Amino acid sequence: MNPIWTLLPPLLVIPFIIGFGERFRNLREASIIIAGIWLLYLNNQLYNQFVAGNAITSGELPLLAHFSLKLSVEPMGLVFGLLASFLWVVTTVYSIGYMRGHDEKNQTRFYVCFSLAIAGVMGAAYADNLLTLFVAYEAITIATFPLVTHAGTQKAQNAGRLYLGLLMSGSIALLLPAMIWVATAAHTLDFVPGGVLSDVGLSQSATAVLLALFVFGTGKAAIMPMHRWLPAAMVAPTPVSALLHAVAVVKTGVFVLLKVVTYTFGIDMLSTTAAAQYLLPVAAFTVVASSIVAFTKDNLKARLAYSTISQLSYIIMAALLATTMSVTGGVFHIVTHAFGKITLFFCAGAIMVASHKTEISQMKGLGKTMPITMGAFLIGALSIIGLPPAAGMWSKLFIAGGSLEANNLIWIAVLMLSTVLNIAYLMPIAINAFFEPNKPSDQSGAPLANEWQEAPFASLWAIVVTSSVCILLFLFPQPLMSLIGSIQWR
Amino acid sequence: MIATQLPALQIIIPLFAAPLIVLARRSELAWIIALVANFLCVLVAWDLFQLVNEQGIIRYSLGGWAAPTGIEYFVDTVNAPLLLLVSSISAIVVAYAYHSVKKSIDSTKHYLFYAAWMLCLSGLLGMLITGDAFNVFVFLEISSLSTYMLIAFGNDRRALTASFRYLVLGSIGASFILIGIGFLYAATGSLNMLDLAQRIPNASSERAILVAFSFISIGLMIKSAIFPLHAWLANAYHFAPISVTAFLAGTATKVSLYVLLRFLFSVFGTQYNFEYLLLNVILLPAAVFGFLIMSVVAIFQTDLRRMLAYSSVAQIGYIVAGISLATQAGITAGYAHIINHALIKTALFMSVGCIIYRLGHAHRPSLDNLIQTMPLTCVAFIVSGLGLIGVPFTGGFISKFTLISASMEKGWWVMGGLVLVSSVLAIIYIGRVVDVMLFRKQRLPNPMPQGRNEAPLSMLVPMYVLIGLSLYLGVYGSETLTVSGEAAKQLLGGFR
Amino acid sequence: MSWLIPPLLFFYGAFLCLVVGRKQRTFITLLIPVVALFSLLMLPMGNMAQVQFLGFELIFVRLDKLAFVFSLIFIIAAFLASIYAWHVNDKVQQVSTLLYAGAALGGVLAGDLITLFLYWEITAVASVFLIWARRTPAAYATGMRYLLIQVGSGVLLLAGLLVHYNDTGSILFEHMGLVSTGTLLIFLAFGIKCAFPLMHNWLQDSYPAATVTGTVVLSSFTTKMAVYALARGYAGEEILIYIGAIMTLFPIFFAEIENDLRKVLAYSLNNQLGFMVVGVGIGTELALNGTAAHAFCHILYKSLLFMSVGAVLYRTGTSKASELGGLYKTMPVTMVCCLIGAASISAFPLFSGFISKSLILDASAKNGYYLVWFALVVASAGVLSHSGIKIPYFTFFAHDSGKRPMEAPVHMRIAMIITAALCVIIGVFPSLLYQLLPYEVDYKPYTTSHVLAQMQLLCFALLAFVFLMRKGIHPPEVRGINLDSDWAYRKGLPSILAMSAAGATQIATKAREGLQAQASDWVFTIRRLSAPGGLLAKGWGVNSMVFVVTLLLLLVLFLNLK
Amino acid sequence: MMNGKKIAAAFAWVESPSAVNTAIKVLAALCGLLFLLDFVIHRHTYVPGEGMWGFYAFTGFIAFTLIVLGAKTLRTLILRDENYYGEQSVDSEEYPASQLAIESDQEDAK
Repeated sequence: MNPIWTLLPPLLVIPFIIGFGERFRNLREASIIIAGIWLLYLNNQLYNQFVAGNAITSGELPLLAHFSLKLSVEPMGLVFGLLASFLWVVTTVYSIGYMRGHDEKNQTRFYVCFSLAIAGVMGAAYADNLLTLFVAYEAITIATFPLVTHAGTQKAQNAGRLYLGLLMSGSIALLLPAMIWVATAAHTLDFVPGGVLSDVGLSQSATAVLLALFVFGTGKAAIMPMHRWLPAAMVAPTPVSALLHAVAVVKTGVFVLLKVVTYTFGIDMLSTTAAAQYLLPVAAFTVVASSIVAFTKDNLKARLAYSTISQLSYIIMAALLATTMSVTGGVFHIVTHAFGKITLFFCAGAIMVASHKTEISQMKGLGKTMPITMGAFLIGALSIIGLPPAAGMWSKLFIAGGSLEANNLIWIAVLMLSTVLNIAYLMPIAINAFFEPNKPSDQSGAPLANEWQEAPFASLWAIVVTSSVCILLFLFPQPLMSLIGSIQWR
Repeated sequence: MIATQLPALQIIIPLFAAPLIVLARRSELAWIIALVANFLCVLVAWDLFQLVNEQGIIRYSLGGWAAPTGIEYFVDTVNAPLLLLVSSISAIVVAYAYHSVKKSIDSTKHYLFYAAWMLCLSGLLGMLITGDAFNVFVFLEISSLSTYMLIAFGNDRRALTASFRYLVLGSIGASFILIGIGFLYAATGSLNMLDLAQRIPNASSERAILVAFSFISIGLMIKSAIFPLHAWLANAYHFAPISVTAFLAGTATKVSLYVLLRFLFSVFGTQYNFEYLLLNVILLPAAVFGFLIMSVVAIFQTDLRRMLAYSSVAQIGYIVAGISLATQAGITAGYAHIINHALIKTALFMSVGCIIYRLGHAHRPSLDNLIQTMPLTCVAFIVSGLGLIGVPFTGGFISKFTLISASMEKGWWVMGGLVLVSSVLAIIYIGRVVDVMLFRKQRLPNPMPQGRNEAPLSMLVPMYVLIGLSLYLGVYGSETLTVSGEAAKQLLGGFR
Repeated sequence: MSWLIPPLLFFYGAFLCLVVGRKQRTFITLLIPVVALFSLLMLPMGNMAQVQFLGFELIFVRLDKLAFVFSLIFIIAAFLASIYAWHVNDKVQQVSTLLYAGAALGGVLAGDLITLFLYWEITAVASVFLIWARRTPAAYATGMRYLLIQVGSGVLLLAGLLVHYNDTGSILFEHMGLVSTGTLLIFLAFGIKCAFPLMHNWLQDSYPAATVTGTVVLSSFTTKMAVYALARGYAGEEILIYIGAIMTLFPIFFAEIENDLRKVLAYSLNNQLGFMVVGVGIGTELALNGTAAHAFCHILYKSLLFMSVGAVLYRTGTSKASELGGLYKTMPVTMVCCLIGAASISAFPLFSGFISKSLILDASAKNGYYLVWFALVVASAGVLSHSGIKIPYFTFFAHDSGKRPMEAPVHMRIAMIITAALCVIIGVFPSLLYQLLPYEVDYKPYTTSHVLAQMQLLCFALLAFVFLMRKGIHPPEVRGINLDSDWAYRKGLPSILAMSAAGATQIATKAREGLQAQASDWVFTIRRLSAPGGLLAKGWGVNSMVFVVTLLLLLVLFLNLK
Repeated sequence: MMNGKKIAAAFAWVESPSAVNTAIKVLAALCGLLFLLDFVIHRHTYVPGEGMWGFYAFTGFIAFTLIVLGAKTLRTLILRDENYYGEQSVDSEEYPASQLAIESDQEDAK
C-alpha cells in the first residue's frame, strides 16, 4: 500500500460535501464519516504493514531539482496519522451535534476546509523529507485559515489576520531558511535515522542558530513569542478549536520539531553539543508563563488555549532534550495531550451549546445539569495535569525521565511546577461545576434547571469516547509505546 | 524549409501582422489578427525551444549574409525559453485584452493599439533572438517606441506624462546602449556578439571597453527598472491600459534583464564583470536595497497597480541578486525567477484588470468584501499573491528557495536573510489587499450592483490559464530549474 | 488472583458505586473492606502481581509483615469509617472513600517506586473530594490548596524516583537511606505527606474543612501511608529522630489554643506522627515495631476522636470549643467513646496508646537519645492537655452551652463503640497486636515501674490542669484562628504575587508605551517616505530621474576607470 | 442499645461544685499516693535521672504548666479574627446545615 492513498479520503469527500451541500446535510455528514472511517482503515492498513516489517513509500514528485515530495511510513508519523484520522471521525460526529445545535452558518465551507486540513495533516504525518513536511505545513495553514475566520465577525477577522500573518511570516522567514540551510549544508532534506547534520561540520553556534530557526519558525508549535495566534484562533467554532488547535495544527508544529530533532539533527548530535541549551529555557519559560496566563483567563476556551501553549512546550522541551526517552515521551505526549485537550474542548463546546456559557465563572454548579460533560472534563483535566487515572501521567513521566537522561534536573522542576499550576487552573472548573452549591448563576438571576440539560447526543457520544480513551491509554499504554519504541534513533 | 527559417519567422510574423492590422482597421478583426499572429509566434517559439533542446545552438544568418558582417540570429538555451515565455504571455494577454480594451479605449483606435502591440512584441522577441549588438539597439527602439504609444493609450490624462517620462528615460537608456555599442565597435571592430566575446579580451583599448561596459550596463539597468533607476516604471504601469501593464510587467523588463545577462556574461565574460569591473559593487546593493525599499513602498500604496509596480521593482531585485551572485546556482535562481515572476506578475495584473473592468479603478479601500461580488477574480489574485510571497506549489517558492540556497552556498548569509525579510514584507502588502477583499465591511459606496458581478469569461479564462501555468511550474519546479540551470551553464561558459 | 488483590477490590467497589443506587452503595462500602480483608489474609508473603510496563517491572503487591500490619489497619479503618458513614447519601464521598482507601492500601503494598507514585497520586486526587464534598466555597478553596500540596508531594516523588532510577537503575521500593539527590527528593515527598514541620500545615488546614465523615477517613490513610513509606525507605535515618521530636512538640502549643476541635485533633495527629517518625528514625527492631504498633493504635483512637467530634458537629452544627459544653447530658455514649479515645491517645494504662507509645519511648531511651526521649515524655504530657482533656472537657463538660443535641445516630454509635472496644482490647491484650508486628516482640508493657511512671506523669499533669483551671490561668476557649505556616501561602505569597504582578504590569506597560511611541515614530517616517506622494513613491520628475542616472553612470565609470 | 440516660446520670456529679471539689481532692490524694510509691517501688530506668524520685511527677506537672503558659503566650502573638482569611475560609463559615441532622433532644431541652 502507498501512503499517498491517505490523502484520498479527505480530498475525495470534498466534491460530495459540496454536492450535497446544505440541502442534504445528513448525506453530507454521512459522507464525511464514511471518508473518516475509510481513512482510519487506510491508516490501520499502514500500521499493519509497518508492523509486518514492510518498507512503505510513495513515488516522488520532484518539486525542486534535487528535492522531491515523497511520502513514507515511520513510527512517529504513524502515531500522528492514526491519531488524526481517529479523531477526525470523532470530531465529525461531534460537530454534527455542535454545528446544528449552534446553528452555524456556512457549514459546507466549514467541512470542506476541514477535510483539506486533514489531507494536509496526512501529508505531514507521512512526509518522507523536510520539504514535504514544509509543504504540508503550509497547506495546513492555508486550509485552516477560513476556519478561523468562520464566524465572520470583526474579532474573527482580526484573529484570522494574526493567524495567517504569524504562521506565514514565521514559516517563510525562519522555517524556510532553516530548511534551505539544511539543504545547502547536507545536500539532502531526507529524514534519516541518526540525522544528516552530524558530519557536515556545523559549529556549535551554527547548530544553535539553525535549531532556533526551526523552533521559532514552526509557529504552530506556539513557543513564546510565536504563540499569539493560538488564543486568537479560539474564535473559531469549537470543533475547529478541538481538532485543529488541540490536535492537527498545533501537533503538526511539534511534530515537525520532533521529526527534525530525530531525523535531521539526530539526537546524538544534539545531545553532544550544547545547542539546545539556549532554547530549553525559552520552552521552559513558555511552559510556566502560559500556565500562569491561563490562570488569569475567565473565558474557558482562552484558558484552554493557553494551556495548550504550555503543553506544546512540554513537547518542545522533550524534543530539545534530545534523548531517546524524552523524544519517546514527546511523541507519547502528542497522543495523550491530544485526547485530553480535545475532550476539554468538546466539553467547552457542549457547555456552549447546551447552556450558552463561555465564562468559567458562570459554570459553577453546572455539574448538576451536565454531569456527563463535566465528568469527562474532569478526566480530561486529570490527563492534562498528569494525574492518574489518565494517560497524561505516562508521557509526563517519560519527558521528565528524558530530562534526567540529559542530566538536567532543572527541567524536571519546570514540569513539576507546571503540574501544580495545571491543577490550579484546570481543576477549579470541574470542581466548581460539581461542588459549588447550585445557586443562580445566570445574569437574569434565574436558577439553573435541575434536570439534565446535556449537549446533543452526537456531541455527548464524542465526549465519552475521547475521555474514555484518556483512561484506556492510562491502563494500556503498551501497544502505543511499542510502536513509538520502534523509532530508529541512529 | 520552414524549420530552417524559424528564427526569422519569430520576428517576421508579428512584424508583418502590424501593417495587416492597420489595413484591417475593424477592431474585432484587428484583435483576431493579433491573436492569430501571436499564437503562431508561440508555435514558432515552441519549435525553437524543442530544436535547441535537441540540437543545441541554432545560428541563423539573416538574408544569407555570413556572421561577422551580416546580422546573425542566435538561439540557445538562454533565450529559447524566454522566447517561449514572452510570446506565450503576450498571446494570453492579447486574448484577455479584448473586453478590457473595448471598454477603455475608443473603438476607432483599436487597430492602432493592436498594431503597436505587435510591433512591441516583435521588438521584444528581436532583442531576445538577435546575436548582433547593434541589432539589439534597433529592436530595443522598436519595442520602446511602441511601448510609449501603448502606455499613452491609457484613458487617464496622466498616462501621457507617464509615457513622456518613460520616453525621456528610455531614450537616455537606449542612447547609453548605443554609445556603449559604439565604443565596443571602436575598440574591437565588430558588432556580432560572438565575435565581440572573442575580441574583447585582447582589445586594443581597455579603457574603451570599460566605458562601453559602463554605458551598456547603466542603459540596460534603466530599461530593466533596476533600483534606483526604476522611477519611470510606477507611473507607466499605473496609468497604462491594464492589459498593457500586464503585458509589459511580464515581458519588457524581463527581456531587458536577458540582454543584461547576455552582455554581462556572454559578451564581457564573468571574469571581467565581477572581479575586474566591480559590477557587484553596483548590482548587489541595487538588488538588496531594491527589494527591501520597494517592498516597503509597496506596502503603503493604495492603488493596486502602483503597489504591484513597486512589487515588480522589488522582485527584479531578487533576479538581480541572483545575477550578482555570479555562480551557477545564483544565475539559475535569477533566471528561474525571471520565468516565475513573469507569470505571476502578469496574472496579478490581469486580476487587477478584471477589477478595473468592473469598478473602473483599483483603489484598495474600495475593494471591501470584494470576494462576495467577484469571487473568481479574488481567488486569482490571492493564489497569484501567494506565488509572490513564495508559498510552496507556486513558482515563487521554487525560485526563492533556489536563490536563498545559492546565497547561502556562497556564504552571503545576510543577503539570504534579507530576501526573507522582503518576503515577509510581501506577505504584508499582499495580505493588506487580501484582508480588504475578504474581511472588510463595505466602507465606500460601491457602484456595482449587489450579488455576483464577475468579469467576462474572456478575461477570466486567459487569466486562469496563466495561473494554471504558473502553478504547473510551481509543482513541477524541477523543470524550470533544469531549464534555468542549462541557461546558467550556457551563460557562465561564455559563447562556445 | 492478581485481579483480586485488595487495592483493586476497592477500585471495583468504587466503580460499582458509580453506577448503582443509594442502598447498594452503602452496602458496597461495607462489603468491600470485608472482602478485601479476606483477600489480604489469603495473600502469600512475597511479591505478586508483577507486570512488565513501559519497560519497567512493576510489583503491585509486595507483602511482608510490615506491609501486612499497615494493610490490615487500613482495611479495618475503611470498614469502621463506612459504618460511621452509613447515613451518607453522597456518591462522591462514597466513591472517593473507596478509591482513597484502596489507593492507600495499594501504596502500602507497592513493591516499586512507580507503583508507589501511582497510588501516591491517586490518594491525593481521591481524598480531595472528601473535602470538596462539603460543597462550600471555603471547602473548595481549602481543597484546592490541599490538592496542590498533595500533588506537589507526588511530583517530588516522581522527580526523586526518576533521579534515583537514573543513579541506580532500580525502581525497587526498598531501604534507600538519604544518600543522593534522588533519595532526598523522595524523602521530601514522603515528608510532605507525613506533615514534617513547616510542611505540616496542609493537615490542619484541610481536615477541619472536610465533611463530618470525610475527616474520619482522611485521618486514617495519607499520613500513615507516608509513615509506612518512611519506615520502608528511610528506617534508621538519624535526622528523622530530630524531625520527629520537633513534630511531637510544636503542635502541642497550637493545639492548646485552637478553638476548632477538629483542628485540635489535626494538630494532635501531627504530634502523634512525631512519635512514629522518631521510631522510624531510630530504626531498631523495637522502634519499628513501635512505629507500626503506634500507627495501628493511632488510626483507631484518632478515628474514634474524629468520630465523636464529628458526631457532635453532626448534631450541633459546630465543632468549636467556645460554642460547646455540657453535651454529656444528651450525648452520653458519644462522650464515653470520646473519653476512651482520649484515654487511649493519652496512653493511660489499659488503653491502646499505652502499649504502643512505650515501645518507641523505650527504643529511644535504649539507644541513648535521652534528649529526644525527654521530649517525647514532655509531649506525652502535652497530648494529655489537648487531646486527653481539652477535647472531652470542653465538649461535654465545662460550662453548659445550653445545647441539648440528640445522641449520635445509631450507626455512628456502633462505629464508635466498636472502635472504642478495639482500643480497649488492644490496651488490655497487647499481645494481640504485638504478634502482628514486623519483628519478634519481646516486650512487656505492663511492668509495675512502667505503669507507675506513666500514671505519675498523667496524674500530675491532670493535677496541673486542675490547678491552672482553678487559678484561672488556663486559657479560655475563644473564637478566632491562629496563624500557622499556612499564612505563607494564604496571605504572604498572594500579596507578594499581587505586588510583583502589579510591578511587572507597570513596567511592561511603560516599556510597551515607550516601544509603541518609538515604533510609531518609525512607522510614521517610513510611511511619510513611502506613501503615495512620498519621496520614494512619487513619480519622479524627469530632472531627478536623469540626475540619478547620471550619478550612477559617473559612479560606475569612476569605479571602472580609477 | 445502651441506655444513654443512665450514663449521663452517672456523670451528673460534675454539675455540683462540691462533688467536683471532692473529685479534685481524690485526684490530689491519688497523686500523693503515686508520688509516695516512688519511694517504695523501684522503677527500671534507662535514662540518667529518670530514676530520681518524683521525676515523672514533676515532669508531668511542670511540663503541662509550661505548655499551657507557652501556648497562652503564643496565642497573644498569633490569634486573629475568624475571618482573617476572608470569605474563603472554613473558620468563617458555617457547616452547611443541609448535610447535618441538627436535632435537639426535646425531652432534655425542657
